[in-house]
Amino acid sequence: MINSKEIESLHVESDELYQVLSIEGDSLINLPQNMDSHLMLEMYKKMVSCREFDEKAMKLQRQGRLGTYASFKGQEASQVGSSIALEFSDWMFPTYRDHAATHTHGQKWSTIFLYWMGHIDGSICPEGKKILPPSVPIATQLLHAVGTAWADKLKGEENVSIVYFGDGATSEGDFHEALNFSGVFQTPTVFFCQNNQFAISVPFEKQSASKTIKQRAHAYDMKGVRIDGNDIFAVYLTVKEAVDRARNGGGPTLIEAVTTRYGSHTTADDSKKYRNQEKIEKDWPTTQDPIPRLEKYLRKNHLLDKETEDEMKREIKKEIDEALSIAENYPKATTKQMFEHVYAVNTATIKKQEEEFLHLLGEER
Amino acid sequence: MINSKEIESLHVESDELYQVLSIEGDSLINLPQNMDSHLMLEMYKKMVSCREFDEKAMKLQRQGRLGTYASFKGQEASQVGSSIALEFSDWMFPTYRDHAATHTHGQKWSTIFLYWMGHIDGSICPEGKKILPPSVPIATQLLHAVGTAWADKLKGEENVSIVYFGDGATSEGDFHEALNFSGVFQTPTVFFCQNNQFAISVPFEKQSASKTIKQRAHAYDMKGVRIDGNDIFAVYLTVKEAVDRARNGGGPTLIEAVTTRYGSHTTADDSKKYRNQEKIEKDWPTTQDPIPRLEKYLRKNHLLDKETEDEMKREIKKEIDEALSIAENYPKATTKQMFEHVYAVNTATIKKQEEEFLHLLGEER
Amino acid sequence: MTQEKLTMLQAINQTLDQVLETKEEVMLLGEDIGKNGGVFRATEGLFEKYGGDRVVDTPLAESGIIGSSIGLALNGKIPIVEIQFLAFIYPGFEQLVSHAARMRYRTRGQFSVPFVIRTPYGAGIRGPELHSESVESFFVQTPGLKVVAPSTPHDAKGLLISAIEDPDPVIFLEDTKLYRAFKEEVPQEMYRIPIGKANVVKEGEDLSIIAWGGMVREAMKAADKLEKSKGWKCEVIDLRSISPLDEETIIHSVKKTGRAMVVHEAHKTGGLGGEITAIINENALIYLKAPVKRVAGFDIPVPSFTLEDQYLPNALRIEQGINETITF
Amino acid sequence: MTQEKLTMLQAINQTLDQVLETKEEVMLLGEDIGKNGGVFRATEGLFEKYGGDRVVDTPLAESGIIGSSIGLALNGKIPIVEIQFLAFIYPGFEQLVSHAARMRYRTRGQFSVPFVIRTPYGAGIRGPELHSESVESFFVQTPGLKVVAPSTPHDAKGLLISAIEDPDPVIFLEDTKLYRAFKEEVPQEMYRIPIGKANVVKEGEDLSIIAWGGMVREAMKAADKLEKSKGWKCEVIDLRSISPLDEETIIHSVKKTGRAMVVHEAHKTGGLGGEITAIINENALIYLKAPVKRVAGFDIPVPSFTLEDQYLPNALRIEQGINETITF
Ligand SMILES: Cc1ncc(C[n+]2csc(CCOP(=O)(O)OP(=O)(O)O)c2C)c(N)n1
Ligand SMILES: Cc1ncc(C[n+]2csc(CCOP(=O)(O)OP(=O)(O)O)c2C)c(N)n1
Ligand SMILES: [Mg+2]
Ligand SMILES: [Mg+2]
Repeated sequence: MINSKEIESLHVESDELYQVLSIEGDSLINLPQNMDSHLMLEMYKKMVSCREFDEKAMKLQRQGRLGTYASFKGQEASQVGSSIALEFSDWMFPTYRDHAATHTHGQKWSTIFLYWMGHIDGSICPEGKKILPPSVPIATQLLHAVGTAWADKLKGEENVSIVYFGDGATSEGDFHEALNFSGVFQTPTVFFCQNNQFAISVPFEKQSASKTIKQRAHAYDMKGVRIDGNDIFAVYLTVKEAVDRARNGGGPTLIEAVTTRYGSHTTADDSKKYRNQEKIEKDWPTTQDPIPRLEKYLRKNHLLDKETEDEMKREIKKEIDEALSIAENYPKATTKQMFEHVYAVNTATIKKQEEEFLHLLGEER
Repeated sequence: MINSKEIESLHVESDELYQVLSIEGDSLINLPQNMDSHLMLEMYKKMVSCREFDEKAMKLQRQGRLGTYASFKGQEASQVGSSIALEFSDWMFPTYRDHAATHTHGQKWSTIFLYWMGHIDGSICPEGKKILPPSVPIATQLLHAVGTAWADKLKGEENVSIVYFGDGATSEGDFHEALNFSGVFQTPTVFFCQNNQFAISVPFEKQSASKTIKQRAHAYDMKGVRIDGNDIFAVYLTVKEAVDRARNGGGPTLIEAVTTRYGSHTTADDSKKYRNQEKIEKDWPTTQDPIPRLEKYLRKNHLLDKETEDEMKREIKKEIDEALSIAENYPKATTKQMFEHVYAVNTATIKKQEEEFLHLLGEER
Repeated sequence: MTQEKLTMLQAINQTLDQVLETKEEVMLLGEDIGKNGGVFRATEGLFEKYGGDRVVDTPLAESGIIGSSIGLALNGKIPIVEIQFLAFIYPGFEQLVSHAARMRYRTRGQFSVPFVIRTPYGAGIRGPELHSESVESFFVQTPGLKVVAPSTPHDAKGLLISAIEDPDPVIFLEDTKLYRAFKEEVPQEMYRIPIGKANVVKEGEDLSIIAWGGMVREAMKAADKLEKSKGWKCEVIDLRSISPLDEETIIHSVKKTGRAMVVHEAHKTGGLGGEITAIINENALIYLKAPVKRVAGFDIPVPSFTLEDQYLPNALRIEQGINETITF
Repeated sequence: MTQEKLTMLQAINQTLDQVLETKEEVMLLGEDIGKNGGVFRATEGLFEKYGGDRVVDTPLAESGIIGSSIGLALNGKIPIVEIQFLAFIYPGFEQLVSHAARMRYRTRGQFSVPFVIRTPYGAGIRGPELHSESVESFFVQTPGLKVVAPSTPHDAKGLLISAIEDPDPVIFLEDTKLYRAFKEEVPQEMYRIPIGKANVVKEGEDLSIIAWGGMVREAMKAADKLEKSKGWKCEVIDLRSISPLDEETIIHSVKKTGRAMVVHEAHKTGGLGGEITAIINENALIYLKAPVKRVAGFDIPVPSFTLEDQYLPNALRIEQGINETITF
């Protein structure tokens, strides 16, 4: 357990961002025991791996080897830092932009590639894991995370449900209903909002008259925290605290992790149309990129040397190349498969449609 | 304009109820100029009239002369006090329980009778007024009041839109979306919540973990006020202030008027099943009934004598009897009318269905 | 077999009691279903018996109810949701259509949402606005959902048990005008009526009448009357399930009678009458001696209750339809 | 008449520009329609030209958008709403079905909601999950709404102007695969194509094919091919409006050809094919030489995009249907 007293005193009652790791790579607090070098290196490795995946995916998309893709570049600290605080059997409800979180929690890169290749197997998670497919309809997944957490509470199981969503999602009615239900039934849910300041083209100032998302927690007498989402220590410590509290019956938490969407909304979007993308690309590397920030810390504290890093990067590249190769060599989805799993046992009507269509295709060949 | 400084200091930053008129009928502040004896007597008359209507309606329902009916008994101060603060051309969006408000704003008792008699003409308001039919789907009407107010703002017209809703309504997604939209577009909307502490059988403690509804305003950086909804002075002054502010471009307000639903949810409901109805009926007359409270004030200040009151009550009885007679003698809705107004010009399909059915009924006779 | 005469409401109440008793995963959720026992009293006494963790009064938010029930179902619970009236399902429409119905498909069977949504529907009890809708076709058009609509207390029990045991989401439609309309022998035991199988409630050779829910009674009234007055023998099919539809029973019957009529409360245009007509057309066109007749709600909003009897298909309109079809 | 070759997107953009210019009550509302010009660029340049009070980037909340637009419409504005993709209309479903569609009826004509909801629909552009739905039948089943689905740039302009001028709420469905599929001459002037009238795009005697939106092109492909290969002449009817349906044109055509086929992307069961089949059955049964054929989306969720071409009705399936029907 973290010394939560110390953390709370830093961030709870203010609208300022809770920060632990400065841009220069210095820790602003005495780090708790559980944040050891092993964990920090793991954080680093995951972030680098996610960045590598993301950049690869962007490239593949340009080559026409993936469909539309939603980059999470810039949000690695938020996603890795939060998911690394989870236990194996915790539930995770991601959006289309949360692959750094799902991967850290156990989703395979090859499956994530399949997802963006438009393959029907792209939403399956490894056996035994509870990672749901990316939720496309905005904010709907918040309620699912209330339900799974509620069931765990009723069953006396100690799992936590974490749900990811964006700043835009906070405008939907489901955001409100989810937080309200969670408050009423005191479910062990962690509401993790990545405020990357844009919902496609709409800046947060246009989403709401309120200046923060954190302040919404008060409407449900829930704990709300606002943190620097580019600071993986702040993210980890905050989420760990929330997860521990939830697991111990202390109820839900709303976390607002303020971060930056480095690129366009998706590859189908062009952020130059609505924001000063040049300025972002110029400032971001030195002020917001979460990876060099942690790297500086690790170097200053002699936890990372050139050799380890090179080796790490080689490994990562290999892993992602292999994942891509698995995905690209994955059997094409068949027409037959298209008809599967509508129901546990498909209806006669579906079976008939399947048969007729397969027959027609057979004739065609 | 009210001296809003004084009022604000009393109620804005606290979760306590803003009260002006004590249970004993004494004013706790120096009443502003515009609250003259004329207005107070009007308030009294309206409340008495509304009570008379409500009790009559309950009786008629028992006799089978009305369908299911939703009593507003106990909420007269909230409804009359708020609507009396409006201008003629302000928009009003009521629920099924807000007839004291709609009547005060100009709706005819005879039409309200027709509504509960299940007549298709029961939702029409007097020419030139902007009183919408009671909204049945909970919380949906909040957004309409955002839209009408927004249009007025865009057109440079000085109307305000007031919307009525209950404590239960605050759990719906539409509550959230409406307050958020109103905050973003700074619409001249007054969100008037009658927290009568129950949504059918569900007490507010089960609706939300939050202790007040007022505190939700902060989530939208909106002004929120919590008032004694049985105190017609507090209601009037608060709403007047909100309405004036809205009209002058100061944006929306969320008002939580804490009051009591004296009876069951509707005549189809039996509140004894889920709350201590006996206790409510015992305590309410002396502690919560808004009418004797104002009556005491008027008497103490020699604004009401027995004679005026008797005359007033006779008039009211007569008015309501006449309204009932109008409603009961109102022409029955015809089959032909049933087909009207689906579209501005009905489709060929509807016309055909109408013709065929009228033909069949003709044969039948 | 112990039998008892029960109304449909009592049969539903008994069923819920028995599944709460025998399946610990079952939870009831809804507005006012706790102490109040539901606005129609379908859950009467269950809160007292099973407590607030299993019979849950939720906040007033249908997306919240359906959405959190999806989560509960993902995690081993069997939520039985009561939506107070069918039209109030709309706030939860996205959760139902974009999630509950698709969870199994999008995860290739890895996750599923085995829950039941019970909701009163239909006109005829002098309800206020929006308390009388029959929008079942929305759910029938949605792959991944099943839709059931019993017409008797006995069927309600057997179908509700099947719905609860079904591994997929089921919408269970309860016609309000049947709730207390009549009593019938209902076995005390738990029994199942299969989802997807229609019930021929009256055999006949001259015309097949297809209906469900409260419209089955209207169809029977008209059929009985015309049998007496004109000697026409109508076959009356109670679909019981409207998704999946029992095409086999429908087609078999129409091939025999050569004439068909669909009766439903929902608005005619876009209602299920069209679907059933098309099924007949596709499979038994050459047997048809007359056009398939649709007797349905008009293409207008369900009007305020002084006019609802005019809106509702009734025996008179059905008789006329039979007459028209048989004498075509 | 000045003409210009435009894509459907350009035609819509031009129309919106012109109505903003000529009708001061018109407002556009939606997610990302401002600076960004909409995710498909239908509103490109309009924010810059007319400003943020008339081309409004709303918060991300569809009930909020539709609900507040109802209020705007009540109070003299003509909101033209863009819902980013059809499936994202669900959060606003209650506002649409329980309010927009019923306002005129419940107030006996005193209040009404003259607005237009534009939304992309349909599969075929490799979109992510839930970006490819065709759930038009939900709206057709709802009295009080009108539903329009153009198949060409020219029709899009004429129908959109009619929709905007219509005193009732209109759902304007834009097939994503047509947006940039081809260009066609579109008059610069404002012109109207009446809502509720179908367009016979190809005359023929052997079979009537009824379609709308992108399926009109598939139907034409198949019809042209079989005309060449087998000499069969199909009549192709582009419905343009799917609510109200132009029964007259459909019936007239089927009486002539004696055969009919409906092609739609929506799932077969509960889709409009059933309704249209029933209309034909009711009015032209004795003319039918073969069952009305439905070529439709399967009764499965629209699958991930590597399979969407398999899901979509295409010329091959239509040809087979024509063959089956003509040789019945
Ligand atoms: C209900 C719904 N409405 C609209 C959309 C279209 N849409 C997809 S992503 C998006 C913006 C989401 O913004 P945010 O919640 O901030 O998440 P981010 O993309 O920034 O991670 C929108 C409007 C959708 N997917 N679902
Ligand atoms: C969307 C929707 N869900 C459920 C209902 C059924 N219903 C009618 S009134 C009511 C309770 C409303 O409580 P509240 O908002 O506190 O208003 P009150 O009746 O106390 O005035 C419910 C659940 C409804 N009308 N609409
Ligand atoms: Mg964002
Ligand atoms: Mg209440």
